[in-house]
Amino acid sequence: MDVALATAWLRAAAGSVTAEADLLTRLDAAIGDGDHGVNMRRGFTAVVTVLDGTEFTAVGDVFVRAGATLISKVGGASGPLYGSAFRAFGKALPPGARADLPGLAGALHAGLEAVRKLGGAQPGDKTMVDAYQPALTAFEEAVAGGAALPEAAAGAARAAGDGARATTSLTARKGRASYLGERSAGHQDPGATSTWLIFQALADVTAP
Amino acid sequence: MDVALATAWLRAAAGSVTAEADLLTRLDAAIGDGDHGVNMRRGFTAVVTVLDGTEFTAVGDVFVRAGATLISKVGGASGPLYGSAFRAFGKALPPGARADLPGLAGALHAGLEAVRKLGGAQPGDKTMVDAYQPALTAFEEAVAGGAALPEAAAGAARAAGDGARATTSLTARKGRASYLGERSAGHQDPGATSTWLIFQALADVTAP
Amino acid sequence: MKKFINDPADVVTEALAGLAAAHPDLRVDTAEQYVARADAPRPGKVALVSGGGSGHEPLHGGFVGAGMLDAACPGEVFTSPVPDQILAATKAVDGGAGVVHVVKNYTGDVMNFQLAAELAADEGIAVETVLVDDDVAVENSTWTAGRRGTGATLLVEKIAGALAEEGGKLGEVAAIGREVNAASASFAYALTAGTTPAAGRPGFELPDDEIEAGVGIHGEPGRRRERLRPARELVRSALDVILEAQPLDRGERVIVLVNGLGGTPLIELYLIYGEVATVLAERGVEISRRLVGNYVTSLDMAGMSITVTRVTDEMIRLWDAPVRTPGLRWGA
Amino acid sequence: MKKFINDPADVVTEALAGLAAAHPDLRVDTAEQYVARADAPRPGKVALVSGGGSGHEPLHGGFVGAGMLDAACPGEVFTSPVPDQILAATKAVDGGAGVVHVVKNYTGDVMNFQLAAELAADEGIAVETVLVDDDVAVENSTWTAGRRGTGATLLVEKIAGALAEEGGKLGEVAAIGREVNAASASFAYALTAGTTPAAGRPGFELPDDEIEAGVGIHGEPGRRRERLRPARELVRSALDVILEAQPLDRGERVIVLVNGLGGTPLIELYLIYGEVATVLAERGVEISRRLVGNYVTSLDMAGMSITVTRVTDEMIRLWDAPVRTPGLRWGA
Ligand SMILES: Nc1ncnc2c1ncn2[C@@H]1O[C@H](COP(=O)(O)OP(=O)(O)O)[C@@H](O)[C@H]1O
Ligand SMILES: Nc1ncnc2c1ncn2[C@@H]1O[C@H](COP(=O)(O)OP(=O)(O)O)[C@@H](O)[C@H]1O
Ligand SMILES: [Mg+2]
Ligand SMILES: [Mg+2]
Ligand SMILES: [Mg+2]
Ligand SMILES: [Mg+2]
Repeated sequence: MDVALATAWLRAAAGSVTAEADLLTRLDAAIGDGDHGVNMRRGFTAVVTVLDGTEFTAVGDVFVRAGATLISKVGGASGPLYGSAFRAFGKALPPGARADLPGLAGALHAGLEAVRKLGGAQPGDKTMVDAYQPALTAFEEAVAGGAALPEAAAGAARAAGDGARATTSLTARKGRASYLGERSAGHQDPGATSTWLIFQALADVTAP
Repeated sequence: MDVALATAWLRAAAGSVTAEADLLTRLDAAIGDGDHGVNMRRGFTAVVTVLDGTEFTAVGDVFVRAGATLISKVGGASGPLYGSAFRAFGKALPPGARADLPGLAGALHAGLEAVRKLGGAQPGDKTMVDAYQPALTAFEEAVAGGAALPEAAAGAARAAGDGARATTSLTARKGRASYLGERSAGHQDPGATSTWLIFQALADVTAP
Repeated sequence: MKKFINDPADVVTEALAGLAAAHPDLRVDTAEQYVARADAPRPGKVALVSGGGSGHEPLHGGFVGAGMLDAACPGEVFTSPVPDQILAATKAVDGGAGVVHVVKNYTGDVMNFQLAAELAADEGIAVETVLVDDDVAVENSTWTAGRRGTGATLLVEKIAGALAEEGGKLGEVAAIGREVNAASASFAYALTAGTTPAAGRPGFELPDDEIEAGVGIHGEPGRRRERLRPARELVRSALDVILEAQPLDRGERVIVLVNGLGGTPLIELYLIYGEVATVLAERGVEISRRLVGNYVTSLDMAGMSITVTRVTDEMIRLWDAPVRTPGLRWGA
Repeated sequence: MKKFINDPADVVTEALAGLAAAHPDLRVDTAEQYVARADAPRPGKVALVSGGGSGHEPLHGGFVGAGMLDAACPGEVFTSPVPDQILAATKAVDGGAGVVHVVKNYTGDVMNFQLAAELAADEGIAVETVLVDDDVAVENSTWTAGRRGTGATLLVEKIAGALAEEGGKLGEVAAIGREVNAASASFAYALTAGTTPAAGRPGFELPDDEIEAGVGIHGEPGRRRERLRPARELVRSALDVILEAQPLDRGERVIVLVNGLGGTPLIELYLIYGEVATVLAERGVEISRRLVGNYVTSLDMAGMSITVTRVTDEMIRLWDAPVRTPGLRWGA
């Protein structure tokens, strides 16, 4: 992954969370406070503005800046979580203009660790972790199996989507949805859904 | 009219405004503040309680007490207006246990005068006057024509009903409905409607 | 209808019981149905009594206390109080210096207060009536019951109440009350109608993109129905009507009340106040004091009114004087 | 959606502009998006900073002023503020004696305040965090994000703010804030959901005879849906939950907050307070102080919460101390 691909990914993610803002908000209205779509749109719009105004030489910097921007602009639970994830992801990438596949896998792992450290969520708690964790596993397995980036990204996106859909039956134990107790079951988690959109954006921009 | 008929009339009026409280309130909601039915029910329920607890010897006293009770219990515009009307009506009745037809006609006239003096409404202003005035005229004409009470009361009730219905096309110039300006046209006046109910109650209790 | 009540018939008395329990400074007579300062009557002090239908809280019961009203008479919801109530309150707070009745201009309120004032006069109490009729959505002509009393009532009660507190005479207290009213103009918009406990349904129904312009505080529809427009435009339209009725020269000073009708959140009221401040600044009018909140309400109606009162130094001084009531409090 | 706004995206900034125009005592930084006392920083005084999503007004911006908060950071509607904002406010009001962050226990608020506190520490500012988690509708277990912060926030800010005003040290101010929180329990019912400007439709839909029990202040549904019952029964149920979480012996003293969620009229809130007073009197609990009104709201949600805080002499003394903010004012 080089700087061009990195910015293309984030722009695609921005387009996707903007296009799906209503869906994310509706999912959040059901078990949260109905702002996830607006939050993500605001954050990624700011990210695009930063990308427009900045020349990057190191690929990691793209994500570090994106993460910092999300932390500054989003608020809520998702701002610090996604912001920390992207920052950790960017910092874990090898220095320089390009990252190879194992480097990407390692950085994705660091991103998830940041989310888990800040939010304390376990898989099964009905959060973005439930999309991120399977996506990471799929990505790592694909890389281990010798796949190229398009294939690994496609597998990660598929796994994220499956993971997001699987949150529907879960009872939330983190975030606002946990206040609903068992009433949270039956609804798909908004954060897991936006995580899927972000992985899908990577799959889209790398697709041959 | 004797004390028994006087109390019967007021009880019938009480029954009728109670039965039609929803209608009166709905009419008032359209062009006023939606309390006329509740006001009338509260007032006449109190009148019945007073009647239950009092022995009357003079027929006029029945109405003076009823009027005072309405003033004390109703509030709003209709409380002082109906209260003053009944008080004036009672005071204008000849002293003693019974009133004859010309005495009744004169007292009805005094009642209307009280309403007009307190409220300042003219016929055509879309108020209770638009039911009361034609009812009075019909009653007076019937009496002048030699009719007995049942017939005079029936004529007055018919005229009050026609007058109440005719308020629909009027634009209000008194009371809350006047705030609506031309938007008040197209709705029947609640106070004119309750005036009709009261005249109808007299027709019902005197009907042969 | 969804309300936190027990029986619709008991709402007013039960709310009064709650008010009594909450405010030891107040004496609530639940039999006669009035709210008075616990320290009334205050010998030699002109007393202020107001009242009107319930459903406009904190008006009037929430404005009873030092520096404002001596007593308030709450009627049934949206129904003016009865003369007995007003007379009882008037007698309870009369300190021998006379009583000012602050009456909002509605047919029912005017007639019931008038009957009470006559009865009080019979008992030797000097009563002056200050009629409040600030709502310029209604034309003041022989074709209507006249302008309604709305937001300016708060200003009349505060400013006249302060003068009474510092020893003003009956005529003076009534006079400044009338001056404040004459210097005030108000206009309101409603987004939804309120629901009275007795009726159980909203006073009117509005489509999702329409509002009522020139509404009162009793759930009656307004002068006309309009499209919902941005707050900025609504404020300009309201101020056009207000300033036509009450022209203001550059450099004149005003008190502004941006008042919620009960169901409109504070965030919107502050947004509106920002627009009002912008427009008045353009016109060179100085906002000396202001109040933003739900003060003269119409149950749960979503809506707001703007009141502009041209003020003198004396009015500002009296506005700033200490007040200690459940609904308005400063300096004490 | 019917609201007095211009563009949903501008509601928070435009409302802040209105707040700034309305309150010369406050300094509103619209770029950094915080509200501070105009006289901040006050050298040697511990500063209190709070914040959270917008839509809960007067919380928090309306509680900035002498005797309460030094600054508030409003986020977007129902969205916690960002660390930059919190850091800017913290730096703006730090008078060298340290800063207390009053944080309602929501995942987003906790994380954003935590990031800000770390950044402030990097700049040499001593920050203590008081976490408010009084809402006993949520069980405090590893299975949830923990109890939410609701009505008790007002009590924490008032009482800790008073101690800071009279010279309390950083540790003392934080300690009394934590004590107040630990002594508080709240429970809420909603009749309708509020509508955020961005979403444009209510957070949830309720049939005409159903309510949400145990709701928060962000439009999220509650623990369960119930039939609408008389206010008397709802109050008893709420107090049962509150007193189970926070048992009170006969003779103990409390401050009670009967809080409207934004769309519930005052007449209902007083009716509810009357019921609360009756139940607590039966249990021999003494209500030393109380507050009835819309203080910790959820936009236009029709609903109410009850907060009961067990108090000491010291807490009552600090509660009674002068406060001068747009939303809460007495003795000044
Ligand atoms: N502790 C946590 N760990 C991981 N993800 C979380 C946590 N808490 C919340 N989330 C995620 O954040 C999403 C909600 O984000 P958003 O609506 O933007 O913030 P808020 O809940 O503050 O309104 C949830 O759907 C969930 O996926
Ligand atoms: N000035 C007036 N003269 C005669 N009748 C009037 C006058 N003002 C109002 N009314 C009558 O009173 C009725 C309304 O009564 P009600 O609803 O009980 O009182 P309010 O208008 O105070 O709520 C109107 O329908 C009208 O008939
Ligand atoms: Mg959310
Ligand atoms: Mg009426
Ligand atoms: Mg009425
Ligand atoms: Mg949020």
